[in-house]
Amino acid sequence: MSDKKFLNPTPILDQLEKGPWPSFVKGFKEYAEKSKKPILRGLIDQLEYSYKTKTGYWKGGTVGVVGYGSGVISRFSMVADKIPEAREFHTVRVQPTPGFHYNTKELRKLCDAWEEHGSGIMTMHGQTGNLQFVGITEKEVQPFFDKVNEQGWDLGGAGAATRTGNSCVGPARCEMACYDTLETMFQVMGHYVDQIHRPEYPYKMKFKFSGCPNDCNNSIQRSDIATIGIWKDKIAIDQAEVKNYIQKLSKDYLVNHVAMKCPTKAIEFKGDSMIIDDSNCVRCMHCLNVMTKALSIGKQRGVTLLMGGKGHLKVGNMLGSMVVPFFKMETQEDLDNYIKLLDRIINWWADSALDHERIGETIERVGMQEFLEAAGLQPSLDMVSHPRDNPFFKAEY
Amino acid sequence: MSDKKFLNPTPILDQLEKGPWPSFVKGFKEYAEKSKKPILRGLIDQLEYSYKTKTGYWKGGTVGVVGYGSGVISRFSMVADKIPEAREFHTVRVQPTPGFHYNTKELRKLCDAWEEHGSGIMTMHGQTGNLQFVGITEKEVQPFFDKVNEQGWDLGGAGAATRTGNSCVGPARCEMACYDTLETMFQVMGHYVDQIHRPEYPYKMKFKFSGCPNDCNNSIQRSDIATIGIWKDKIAIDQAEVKNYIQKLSKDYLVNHVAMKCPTKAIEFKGDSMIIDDSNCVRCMHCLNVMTKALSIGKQRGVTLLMGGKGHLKVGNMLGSMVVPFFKMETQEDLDNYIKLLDRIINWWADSALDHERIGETIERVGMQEFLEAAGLQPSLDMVSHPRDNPFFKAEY
Amino acid sequence: MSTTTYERKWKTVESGVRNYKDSLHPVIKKNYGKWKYHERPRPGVLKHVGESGDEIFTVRAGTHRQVTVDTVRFLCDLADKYADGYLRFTVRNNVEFMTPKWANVEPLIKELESNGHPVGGTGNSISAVAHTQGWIHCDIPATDASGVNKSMMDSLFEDFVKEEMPNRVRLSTSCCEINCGGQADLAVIVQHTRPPRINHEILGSICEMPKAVARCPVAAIRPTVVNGKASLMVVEEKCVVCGACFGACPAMEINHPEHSKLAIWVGGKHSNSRTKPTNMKLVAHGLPNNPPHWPEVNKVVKKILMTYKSDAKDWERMGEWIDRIGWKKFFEKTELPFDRWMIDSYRHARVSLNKSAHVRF
Amino acid sequence: MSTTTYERKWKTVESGVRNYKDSLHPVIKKNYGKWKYHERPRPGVLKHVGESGDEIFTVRAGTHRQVTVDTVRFLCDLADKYADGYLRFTVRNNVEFMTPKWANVEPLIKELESNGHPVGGTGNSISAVAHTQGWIHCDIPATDASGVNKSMMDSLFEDFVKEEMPNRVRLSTSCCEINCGGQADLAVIVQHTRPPRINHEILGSICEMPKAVARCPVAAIRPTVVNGKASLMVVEEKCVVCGACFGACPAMEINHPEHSKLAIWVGGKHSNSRTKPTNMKLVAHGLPNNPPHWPEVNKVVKKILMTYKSDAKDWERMGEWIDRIGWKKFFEKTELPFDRWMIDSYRHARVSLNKSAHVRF
Ligand code: SRM
Ligand code: SRM
Ligand code: SRM
Ligand code: SRM
Ligand code: SF4
Ligand code: SF4
Ligand code: SF4
Ligand code: SF4
Ligand code: SF4
Ligand code: SF4
Ligand code: SF4
Ligand code: SF4
Repeated sequence: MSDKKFLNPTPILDQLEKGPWPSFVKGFKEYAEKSKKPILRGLIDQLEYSYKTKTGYWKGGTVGVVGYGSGVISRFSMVADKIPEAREFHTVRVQPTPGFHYNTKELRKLCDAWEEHGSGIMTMHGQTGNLQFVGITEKEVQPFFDKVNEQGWDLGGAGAATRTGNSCVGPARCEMACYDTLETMFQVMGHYVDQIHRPEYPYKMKFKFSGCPNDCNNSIQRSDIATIGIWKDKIAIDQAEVKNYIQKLSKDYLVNHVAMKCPTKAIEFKGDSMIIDDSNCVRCMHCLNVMTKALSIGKQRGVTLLMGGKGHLKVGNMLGSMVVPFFKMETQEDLDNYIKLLDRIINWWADSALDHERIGETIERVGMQEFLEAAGLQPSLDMVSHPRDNPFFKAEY
Repeated sequence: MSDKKFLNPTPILDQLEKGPWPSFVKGFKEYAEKSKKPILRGLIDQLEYSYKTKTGYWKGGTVGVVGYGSGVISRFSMVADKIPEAREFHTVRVQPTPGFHYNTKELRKLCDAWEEHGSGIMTMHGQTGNLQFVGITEKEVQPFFDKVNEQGWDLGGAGAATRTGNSCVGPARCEMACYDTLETMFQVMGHYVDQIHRPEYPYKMKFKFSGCPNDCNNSIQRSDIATIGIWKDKIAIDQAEVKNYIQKLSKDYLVNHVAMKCPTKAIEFKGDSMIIDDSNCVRCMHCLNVMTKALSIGKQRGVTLLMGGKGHLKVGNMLGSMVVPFFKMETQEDLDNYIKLLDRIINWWADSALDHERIGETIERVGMQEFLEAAGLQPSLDMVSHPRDNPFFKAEY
Repeated sequence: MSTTTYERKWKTVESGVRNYKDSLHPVIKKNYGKWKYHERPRPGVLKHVGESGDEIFTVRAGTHRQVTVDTVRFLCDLADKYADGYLRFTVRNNVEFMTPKWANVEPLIKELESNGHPVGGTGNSISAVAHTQGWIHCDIPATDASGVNKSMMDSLFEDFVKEEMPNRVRLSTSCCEINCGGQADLAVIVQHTRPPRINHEILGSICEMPKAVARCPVAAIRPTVVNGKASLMVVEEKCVVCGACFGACPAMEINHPEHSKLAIWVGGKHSNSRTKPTNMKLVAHGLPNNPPHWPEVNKVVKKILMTYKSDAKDWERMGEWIDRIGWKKFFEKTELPFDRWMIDSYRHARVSLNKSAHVRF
Repeated sequence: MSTTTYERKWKTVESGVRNYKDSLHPVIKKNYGKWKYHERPRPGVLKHVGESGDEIFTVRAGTHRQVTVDTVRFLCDLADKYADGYLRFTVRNNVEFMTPKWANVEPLIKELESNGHPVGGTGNSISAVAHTQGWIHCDIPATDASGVNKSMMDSLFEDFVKEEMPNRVRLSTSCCEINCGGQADLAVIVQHTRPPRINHEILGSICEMPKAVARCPVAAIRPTVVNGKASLMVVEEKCVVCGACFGACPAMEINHPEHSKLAIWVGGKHSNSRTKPTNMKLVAHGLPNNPPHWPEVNKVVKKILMTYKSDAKDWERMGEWIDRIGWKKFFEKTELPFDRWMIDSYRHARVSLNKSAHVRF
């Protein structure tokens, strides 16, 4: 901050230094003034130019590390003639720890390596979950990778590959977690490490792991394979705590905001106690969310598997839909079996999909029936909102 | 019934003579024994044969009356070698009165003509609404038609034509009727008489008229053009009668079965009185249906136009959807304007549709936006359950 | 019957819908559009009261729809005797007599019932089945609709003459997959299971081939040459056995005495009352086409309707009841098996999938 | 930076996800999977209580997501000082510090806030915007996501640090129509209005033509020849200006400083709480792309969120609130114009139509 002269004037961007929310412009500028990295000055100049002309100036290319087909997103400036300092500005995607947990020692080491080899800008985290190191030249990519790989980190996915996984904080700090999202992500992504590094699929394949149907990981909307924790038995009720809630919030409040908002009206308040018709409960989480002290998830735990979530290209936004209502997930054996199931499903997709077709689109194209058969899954009413409303099917005869 | 010998034995059909519901077999047999019509014996023999072999034996052809391209459905027997008496067995479709109202004089005259020229079997009524005279030979068709036409009747539609209309009992005997379904059907179908008699459209075009959203005419599901009565202002409440209902049914009943079942929760019971938030009422009819004595439809009346209802070929069952939320329908001028609107819409369809494509399918293919523009209709939120959830559109720039 | 050489004397008047005004009962004419409210004094009878204070009683009775002139004349006799010479029919093929005289109601009911026309079908009853032509007249049926209808109503008779269902119940039955009977709370419809056999002998001479090809919803029909003659073939893996081609081309024989089965659909609703109209959904298929009583079908029909009757709340239509309890419970309670064919695979299949973690155990 | 000729000494270990066990706070390790309940002592702070009776307090604070190593180091300093050397990030780019000591909470908050990291984003607040790369890194953006994000959060700041919304509010913003930011209660996304201009000069050399053709959702791209060279053309009537082709072929220039606009979408929901997850819906479009403050966009964003804030009931998410009041009232209350572009015209458009006579006047 001492020598303001390192950076060129950026009157438009400067306007984003003000205001109460943390300013990326301020962050960039401060670090640039301190580090005096030309690549950073180049970035800031180009960004100012983008803000002025309302146009982006990056184009793609191919940059990578030895042996990997993905993990680096390469960018070359289209205005390098005007602003040469950020001519190259690649991003290195690094798989984060599950639940984004860090100790400061390892994180500082990452910062040091990045300061040495790159721009010093990092995205914590990308929307898919990667720890993204933004702004590096081609020649620095391999040395940077080698350093972080030695620290125990590995690159994430890009292109037609398995992508970096993402898990909610789960059992680490959440009483709703029905399975170990961290360990499951760790092992599942470990199993697919080859598919992350070498894109060989028809298109991208994303995994997200949410410990319960609150889906803090947006898995239904944003991942091809959504693994969501769930329980089979009853919600545990602590009636003494129910009483406390009645005292604190009033019975009317609980009737209007818990019972009435239960999607299947499975809840009744009788006198001072709460009755849940568990056979009618659809595990929406709402009552547990409101009455955290009185209610807890059941003991018979596992996951439900939803598939097909993704953005709108080309078929309109797709939300994942249930293909396995319940899969026990308590032991290592359960997890091994789950991975076997995923393999079966993904192999089917890899064989059946058209180019650039994500698994939800493939299932939509061939029909859920055919998919279930191919994956060896039992059809069940849990997979549908309602049975079919048209007669266009050919049953056995 | 005296001389059982006219008919051949029909052991299978005979089983349908028993049971409490009116038996068509009994009806046919009795009339056959009395009338001794060979065509009827032929029909009954063929029907017995169908029941035995679980197979139908009619095939189509072309039979009609002079000047008309539709109105007669021709049938020739495929087993005329075995059962020659019903070799020809055509059906004459006659447009009924709106609301299916008859006086016995005219109805008896129809029976007499039919007895003279045909089998004596009639369908009261076909699912589209026709008074169907079932079973006649080609040579009798014209004489029969001339006779009924002289009595004031005309043929109904078939094929790629405007079809026979259908209206609910409406203002004739229903307090819910928001417009004159009978007169409207009378005039609209009158306007399209040419299109009923001479199929010139891409495909069939059905009209149904229901006096209110109870839709006793199944217009949303079963017609291309559904004209449904509706009001714009407030539901009239007779609070004295509300009190009576509370006394008779209990307030709990009304809360649970009226207020709670109101789709938008627009109803509140306060003390002895009932409050309706009319700006939130979606005119579903439920409260009016339950509390007929206390509630009545508003005074500012008209119709809402839904389009596109039809069976599942080829696109899956289609329910009509709202294209005109409110069209005043009180005067003859209103009705004339309504017919003009229908003309505009139908002409657009006739020009734009592919072969065998009903209007709902055409709208689906070109998009509601394009249809609205072509028909000169204003887009409105009433036409949708929700705005679009995908970004695939090109607005003006 | 008339003479063989017919000389036309009448010049056609394209008169369209017949003028209906002389078909309206005078009390109706007087109170036209000015009715105030109605009540149901008993099953099968409506009482409408006009703003004028006038009352009219309606007696509703079942018919066989496929009637004869003699039946119609009998109904005319009753109308003359009890209803001032007027009668009407409903969209569900029931007949209605209207009289301003309460005293006429009971004798009329008696006479109807003793002649086999049950009085009922009003309010929360099971009204008559909307049905179709079947083997009596249509050229493409795989079963008979009048017979299915008769066997259904025989089995459900008590609930036509009483008002003990949760809400009104609408049934339909159709004799081929095209479903002219329309959707309903519960519908019994032909469901084919086997692609059409092609009668190549006659196809070329009786079918407009491009029309048949165009009719197929899944583009499964292709031109081919058989014994040197142009004909059509069906790509069997694609074919969804809908039978649409048969309507356009009778040489594409979809019907089969054994392999054309019956399916049951529930939850169709047309009224806007409370919930929006809904399409019905498949809940049973592969049921044998077993005339003249279709016992396998009627067993399932009755089971579904009686489960609904005992389980649903007042005013809940079939589909609304199922929405509340969930499809899983519906299948449990009705003891029907759910199978993969019931999962939609057609154009908008996505809409029917469970795009959530909501699940019942 | 390192030397120009780099000699590799390290042999790659395809280690996948880093082992996380040494990244967990000891109290977390001890109570792993054995938490009992949580409370929120104040906005931005969570208290989780284990079955063991152990407590852990979480302090959540906003970051700029596009941080620098210095910011990360600063956060590490705080973690060392107050949280035993551990920290984590949330899926919405907030940072979280966990400590078993309640006494650490207030000083930590103070230090965060005085260094520009607002504490909040918990419970029924507006949490940080999920956003994307924008002009900082992506090759196809029409706007900058970090800037839109900053301007949105500046304007909504009070509702990040307080818990006064009806329920938690999730926002996102994306720098092109592809929407890497995902769906949300409210999303601001680029919406193009003009078909791509084709840069025929470079197309042949930089694009794999079949890939570009295949990318179009409406098959609007066709091969053509320009100046004797193979190139591509766009059938403009078909084109729905999605920009998907630009991702595959940079010569199909979809971006435009004026004609690439911003659109606002509402009602996306991912949780299964109460209602099933839902896609968000279009409620405003054609808003100018106006850096660095996007005032026109933020005015609408604020109007919508404040209307929701004052009108919705406890626990109602944006989409649930709109479901209750109806879309008509939503547009009325937010004073937004509804236009024909908001009526769906894409593949499943039918699903969004009002297939009923339900109507509000
Ligand atoms: C970096 C990131 C945005 C961010 O700043 O966080 C991003 C950036 C890009 N996304 Fe994305 N997507 C990112 C998360 C997402 C997400 C969210 C998620 O994963 O949870 C989605 C929605 C979910 C989904 O997968 O559908 C997403 C949906 C897309 C799509 C549309 C896919 C679709 O089927 O609709 C594309 C286009 C495509 O794949 O052709 C795309 C394509 C791209 C490309 C590769 C555009 C391109 O062709 O060059 C972007 C590269 C940007 C760059 O320069 O780094 N990106 N993209 C996110 C990845 C960071 C990470 O790895 O952690
Ligand atoms: C930390 C985080 C998980 C993580 O691994 O990073 C998290 C943590 C918790 N979430 Fe979440 N959620 C987190 C992202 C999400 C997301 C995804 C997102 O924000 O992108 C969702 C889905 C949003 C959606 O539906 O679109 C999400 C939907 C919920 C819900 C359901 C809310 C609802 O009613 O619809 C709950 C339940 C509740 O509110 O009590 C919940 C509840 C919780 C609880 C209370 C769970 C617990 O018992 O500990 C956690 C404390 C939250 C708080 O802020 O009060 N969490 N939660 C995420 C914090 C994001 C942030 O910084 O703001
Ligand atoms: C006579 C008839 C109209 C006609 O022009 O023929 C008619 C007449 C009445 N209907 Fe209807 N409806 C008639 C067919 C229908 C149909 C169509 C059908 O049956 O094919 C429907 C739509 C069914 C559907 O949703 O699939 C229909 C849905 C209703 C409803 C809404 C029921 C609901 O809650 O969903 C009401 C309201 C009610 O029940 O009070 C109603 C109410 C009435 C009222 C009470 C209206 C009135 O105030 O007079 C009439 C006396 C009905 C009674 O049975 O208690 N009518 N009504 C039809 C008699 C059919 C029959 O013989 O059974
Ligand atoms: C007679 C009747 C059944 C009955 O016994 O009541 C009937 C009979 C036939 N219908 Fe129908 N439909 C009849 C009402 C309906 C209805 C109900 C309605 O109109 O309310 C529907 C459902 C609504 C609709 O229009 O979609 C209906 C949907 C069909 C369809 C399927 C249309 C679709 O798009 O899904 C076909 C097949 C076609 O059009 O290609 C069809 C075709 C036929 C044909 C013409 C089959 C054929 O190709 O030979 C039948 C002639 C039968 C005959 O021998 O008389 N019929 N048909 C009904 C007409 C009587 C009348 O005019 O009053
Ligand atoms: S998804 Fe469930 S388990 Fe995971 S953090 Fe959210 S509430 Fe907790
Ligand atoms: S978890 Fe949801 S569905 Fe189950 S009882 Fe609670 S509120 Fe109802
Ligand atoms: S549709 Fe309405 S007006 Fe017509 S008969 Fe039914 S309830 Fe009466
Ligand atoms: S008509 Fe329907 S929407 Fe209107 S107040 Fe009555 S029950 Fe509610
Ligand atoms: S359902 Fe089929 S077989 Fe029956 S009348 Fe209609 S078209 Fe003919
Ligand atoms: S039965 Fe249906 S799907 Fe099969 S070929 Fe015929 S029209 Fe096509
Ligand atoms: S939204 Fe578009 S421009 Fe922004 S990061 Fe994603 S692909 Fe790139
Ligand atoms: S912008 Fe979209 S619709 Fe238009 S040509 Fe490109 S990919 Fe096709």
